[in-house]
Amino acid sequence: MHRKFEKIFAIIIKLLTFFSIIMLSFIIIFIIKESIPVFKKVSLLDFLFKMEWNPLGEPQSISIFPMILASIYVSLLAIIIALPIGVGSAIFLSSVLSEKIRKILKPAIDILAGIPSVIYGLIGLLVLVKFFEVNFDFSSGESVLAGGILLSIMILPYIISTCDESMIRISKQYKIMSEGLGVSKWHMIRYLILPASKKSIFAGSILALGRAMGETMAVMMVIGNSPVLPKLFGKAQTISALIALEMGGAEVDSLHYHALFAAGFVLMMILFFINMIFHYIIKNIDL
Amino acid sequence: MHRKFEKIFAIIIKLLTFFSIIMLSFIIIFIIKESIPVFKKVSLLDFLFKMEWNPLGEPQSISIFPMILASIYVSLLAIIIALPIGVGSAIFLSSVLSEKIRKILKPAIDILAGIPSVIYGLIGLLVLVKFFEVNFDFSSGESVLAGGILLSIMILPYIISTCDESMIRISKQYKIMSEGLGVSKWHMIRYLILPASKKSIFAGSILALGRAMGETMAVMMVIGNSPVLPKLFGKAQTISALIALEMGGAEVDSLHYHALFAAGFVLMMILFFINMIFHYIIKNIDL
Amino acid sequence: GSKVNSNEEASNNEFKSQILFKGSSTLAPVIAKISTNFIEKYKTWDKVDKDFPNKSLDIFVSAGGSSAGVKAVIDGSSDFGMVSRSVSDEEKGKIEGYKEFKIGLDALTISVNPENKVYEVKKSLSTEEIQKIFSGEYKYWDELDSSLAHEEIVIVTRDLGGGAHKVFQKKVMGDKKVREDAIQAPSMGALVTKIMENKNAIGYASYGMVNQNTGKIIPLDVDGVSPTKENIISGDYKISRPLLVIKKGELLPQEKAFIDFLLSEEGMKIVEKMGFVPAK
Amino acid sequence: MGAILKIKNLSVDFDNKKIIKNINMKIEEKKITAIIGPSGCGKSTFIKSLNRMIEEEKNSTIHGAILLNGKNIRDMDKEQVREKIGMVFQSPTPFPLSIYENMTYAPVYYGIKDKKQLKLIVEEKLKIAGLYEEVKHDLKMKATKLSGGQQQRLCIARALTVEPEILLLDEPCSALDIKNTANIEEMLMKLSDIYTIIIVTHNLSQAKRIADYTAFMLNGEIVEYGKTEELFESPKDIRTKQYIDGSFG
Amino acid sequence: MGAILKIKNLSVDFDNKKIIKNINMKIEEKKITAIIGPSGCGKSTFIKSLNRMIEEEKNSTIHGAILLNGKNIRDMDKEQVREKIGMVFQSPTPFPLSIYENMTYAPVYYGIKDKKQLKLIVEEKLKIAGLYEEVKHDLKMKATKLSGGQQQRLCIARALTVEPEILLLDEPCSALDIKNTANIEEMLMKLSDIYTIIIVTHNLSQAKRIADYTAFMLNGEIVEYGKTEELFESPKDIRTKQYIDGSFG
Ligand SMILES: Nc1ncnc2c1ncn2[C@@H]1O[C@H](COP(=O)(O)OP(=O)(O)OP(=O)(O)O)[C@@H](O)[C@H]1O
Ligand SMILES: Nc1ncnc2c1ncn2[C@@H]1O[C@H](COP(=O)(O)OP(=O)(O)OP(=O)(O)O)[C@@H](O)[C@H]1O
Ligand SMILES: [Mg+2]
Ligand SMILES: [Mg+2]
Ligand SMILES: O=P([O-])([O-])[O-]
Repeated sequence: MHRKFEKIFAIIIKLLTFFSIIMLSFIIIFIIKESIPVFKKVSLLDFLFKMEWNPLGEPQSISIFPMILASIYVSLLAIIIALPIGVGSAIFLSSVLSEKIRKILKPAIDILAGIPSVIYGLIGLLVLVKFFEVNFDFSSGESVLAGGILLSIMILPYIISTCDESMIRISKQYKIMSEGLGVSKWHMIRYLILPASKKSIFAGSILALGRAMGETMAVMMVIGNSPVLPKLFGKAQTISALIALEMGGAEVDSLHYHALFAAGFVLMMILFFINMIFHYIIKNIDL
Repeated sequence: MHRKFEKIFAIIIKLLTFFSIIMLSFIIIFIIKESIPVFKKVSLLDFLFKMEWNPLGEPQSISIFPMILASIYVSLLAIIIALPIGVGSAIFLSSVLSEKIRKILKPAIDILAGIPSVIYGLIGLLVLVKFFEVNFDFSSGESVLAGGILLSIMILPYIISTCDESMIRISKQYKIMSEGLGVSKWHMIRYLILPASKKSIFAGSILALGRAMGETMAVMMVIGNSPVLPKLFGKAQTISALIALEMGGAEVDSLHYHALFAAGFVLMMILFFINMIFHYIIKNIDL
Repeated sequence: GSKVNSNEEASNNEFKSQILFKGSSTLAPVIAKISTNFIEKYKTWDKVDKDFPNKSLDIFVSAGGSSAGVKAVIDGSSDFGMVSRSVSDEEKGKIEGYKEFKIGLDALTISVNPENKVYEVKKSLSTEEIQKIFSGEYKYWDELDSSLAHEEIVIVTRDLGGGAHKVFQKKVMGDKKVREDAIQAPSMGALVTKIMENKNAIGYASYGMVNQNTGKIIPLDVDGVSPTKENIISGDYKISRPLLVIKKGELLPQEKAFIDFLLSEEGMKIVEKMGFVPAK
Repeated sequence: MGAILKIKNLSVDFDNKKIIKNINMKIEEKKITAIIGPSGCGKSTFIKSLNRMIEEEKNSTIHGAILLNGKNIRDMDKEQVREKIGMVFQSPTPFPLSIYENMTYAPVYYGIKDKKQLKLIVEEKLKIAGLYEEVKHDLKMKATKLSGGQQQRLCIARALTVEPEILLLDEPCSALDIKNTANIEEMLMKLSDIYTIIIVTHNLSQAKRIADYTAFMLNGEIVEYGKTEELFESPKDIRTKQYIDGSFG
Repeated sequence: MGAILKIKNLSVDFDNKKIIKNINMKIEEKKITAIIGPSGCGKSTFIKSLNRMIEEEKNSTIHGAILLNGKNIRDMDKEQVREKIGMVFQSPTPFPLSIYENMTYAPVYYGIKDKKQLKLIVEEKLKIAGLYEEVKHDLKMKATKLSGGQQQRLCIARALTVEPEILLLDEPCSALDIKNTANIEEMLMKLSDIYTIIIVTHNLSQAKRIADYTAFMLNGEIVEYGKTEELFESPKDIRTKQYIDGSFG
């Protein structure tokens, strides 16, 4: 009987989902578990909102406020730069270019996602940072701005990929009606495709934001890694850079080690809240 | 006049696209430029297909065949693991769960994309690698399999995000017709939503593949980094791990340095070709 | 073009408020940490010394490898070079008025997991034994000593091109190659973690890491010499390398002020905290 | 025979706007019942209520009861209701699959696996809907490429594959020419030996031709409901008369 | 007056399957021309060729020429052609925007910015299509929520906002009840003072009522074309006669 097959199918889907939820929970629980010892020594508020990070000093101080700000600052900057470029490119790819050129350009853009971050970091260091130093007379080019620009390139393919596919679908569905009204392609893009792709643009941004917040190596190489309050043209240190930089040296099971996990946990929560806000906004925009 | 606005809009879109193409070309050209010096000393074929990597030895030998295989092996393994889980979860999220639970679970899954790779690497080392050592009596648990599993978790949100959004759209459009036929949700998923989402699934896989091939830190911590031919239960070294591991120590402008860029270039080309093949397949499947 | 010229002129006549360090990636975090403390302490040059003008204190540290550090000093693109190996005579010949300051020593210990009974059976390994272990001639622990378990030896190294491995290669392995399927750890922390997690692992953990993890990993003696601070400074313990800051020509007064701080007790404490053996 | 479907005090709101207003009605078994009325009066909403499709509209609220053979459909499985009460929607929307896959979509669900049997069903139902001759060589073509009328016939054929007890048709001939309309009407009259059919149509002569009973709907209310001849020849309500007399040609 | 549109040797293939076969025809200015014929015979394909919409189907190949006021439309800008030759498609597909945005979509493109003026246009065209009264309070509602007939009227109103010279209508009344059909027919007859109208219909009496000229199409060929009365009263071709006589009710 076919219904039997269907039951099996349902079970498989449920199992697969269960799998991914298990993984998700496992990772979250692991991070939380490794974070807890910190909060026996430092209050959550102190950890979040004080300024100094000196886990090896005497007295120890572990607070990551500057890194929290830096993480948010750099990632949002990256999104702000990448979003218009990404959406613009997705529009161009999906609605303007011929299928032929598209078929070459799209895989080319997708490889941007596959270039290792070290290489991005190196390019950032040799080109971007250098550029600021030479042209803007910065004493050193390592800065939030450099990090934001570099990250924006790295997240570009995520935004483009997510938007482009749904724009093609929308355009397929309504193009004929729009063209029947004698309206130009650009008008259709502006007044039909863009508003109808809102959800995809949001989904892409969220994915890209996650990528931006989690990215380590490349940012680490161009942002200067100074645990100070971030300024656009000044150095800063992101949470993920902090973790990557110090995890290698932190003694396992020391307070330092747990503090780094706690920083990871905070990063996770920030991302979660930003995503929730995004979801809330998109829900209310699209009435 | 409105047409003037339209012209401006068209110019902006073109400019934005131009921007992203410039960035793309710039990065590709940079990598190619830094790769070229290698091929004055070593033939491309030798670089690609010989076994030994010893850029500092006497005589120097720089060939990356084992790393090429390892990169492909680990990433495809990750995709093979993540694809069913990701697609299954996307189906569940989009078609089975209530909007309410979905709205909490989706942002939670999205944060998987934002956890820094060091943390993934550490979890991989402390849990996954350990697990193999304890349960399977491996002398050391670092292996292609560990890398593949870890990567599959990391790329999960990319697959889920890309599929889920389009599945919701498709389900919205055809659900009523399908329900009018008295057919169950599961039947609709299997016979309507899945076939109609093929394109999104492919797009997600490509994005995820790029992420998998480019990922460095986490893989590096669980795969052992031995430049030998990869076996499922044996150690291996991916191209991106090679680059990340040695870039810090390579003297700028040395042959070693250029060889690392050349390795990056090869990674890029592999990704490009795999993407092209994917695009070709999807084109021919979807007649 | 004119802007660069005027800048150069300015630096010739006026007070130079910036100091540039370039070179070894091992040393870079140490110098960076010390300079951060220095800057935090004084903020502006006039607080360091009344004779200096009220200018902001800028010390820049960039990593690029020891050889890049030497090169930067030769061509003058950096004020100081950071080098984590000895500087060859040929290199010294290219630097007029060569000066070198020894900040400390980086020592590698041959360490194993506490569950591995090798440290009870053989407190000390000879260079030859270490060579055989790392080159793969010994595959199982019982080949080293028959009383040990018949279990595979797991080799953990740093990346084979990196500074740490170079020292190990030069001081222990000589011409022999480390076996291909050794685990290359991406950081010293990862290397140590691996030794702590795997009972059959052996690797060269840095001196500092061993001290941070006493009891969790066990360092063995090499040729009968144990890796203690004294033995390392005296040079009896052989797997070590110097951490040097090098300079071409005379120091400017402000540069001297910073080097003094580097070599002060405060500086040395940081060197030790970062896992190295301080020079003093 | 008797009433297979009893509608009691049915009301439907969209966003608190009353669209269906307290309808009471009995549908006779194995007869054809036509629903007529001006555009936007609530015909589609009404018949969508009959197999609980209206519940899929998120902004709807439903009051009242619908009894299928005496059993409230709200107490039944949605799927079961729709297996028994099939529906052809007003806008013909084939799935983005091939013609063949559109046709086998439901039968496969109802447990038919055998390729030959499936092929027979596809052929039979397409013939009933008068589409078979036109597409017999293109069964693998995407159904979305069919002409408007062909799509409509495909959707009718697709609904027949479920073999329901009651068939709801929402303007099934709107995109069809005379010949195909005649085909479909003939088919419906044949089917009414076995099935109960409810058809929404704006074509009064169609209602006259095929329906046993006709209901006239206006602003969400059933103004008049009775035997087709009676309703057309001696309407009791002045509004029914006006609507019918508006007819012309 | 004369022929505003001359169609010369028009053929259309889909994937090398001939759908339109060598059509020659002249369309009179400021008259209503009806195209009738069985489902799937190529009516939609034919009128889609008239404003080059058919070129958007990727698997189509087109031969022959279409002259608009003596000028080959292939030598004109696509957009310009469609500005002059407006079209209402067979399946009414509102954009997934609000009713208001659907209506202002084209006017905004043609340079109208003033809010008041836009509102006037929306109101006027919706009134012509007989939809205004029903939706005047819900102009911000998503157009996809309208009933089938309402969507069709919206699409007609939307096409009118372009103010074309020629209006192509593909079964514009298929989802409409008598009253609204009458409204639309009345409107079309009024509009034919200013516009040239080509209408595809499967409703023969509708063709009789409103069309000045009628063309009967079969298997991609124009079998007969002439004054409406002549075609219906004394068809020259036996197939035309058969088709018309197939009529009933
Ligand atoms: N894109 C396409 N690819 C392949 N075949 C097509 C395509 N579009 C239409 N056809 C076929 O061409 C024929 C004519 O289609 P057309 O839509 O012109 O018919 P029509 O006369 O408008 O029919 P109806 O009255 O049902 O709308 C049909 O057999 C249809 O299946
Ligand atoms: N989901 C919805 N949300 C809000 N209003 C709706 C919705 N669906 C339908 N309506 C409104 O309800 C009324 C009745 O719609 P319905 O589709 O039942 O009409 P109908 O009688 O089928 O008309 P037609 O003959 O044009 O198809 C219309 O005014 C319509 O705009
Ligand atoms: Mg309706
Ligand atoms: Mg048609
Ligand atoms: O950068 P190194 O310390 O490895 O020379």
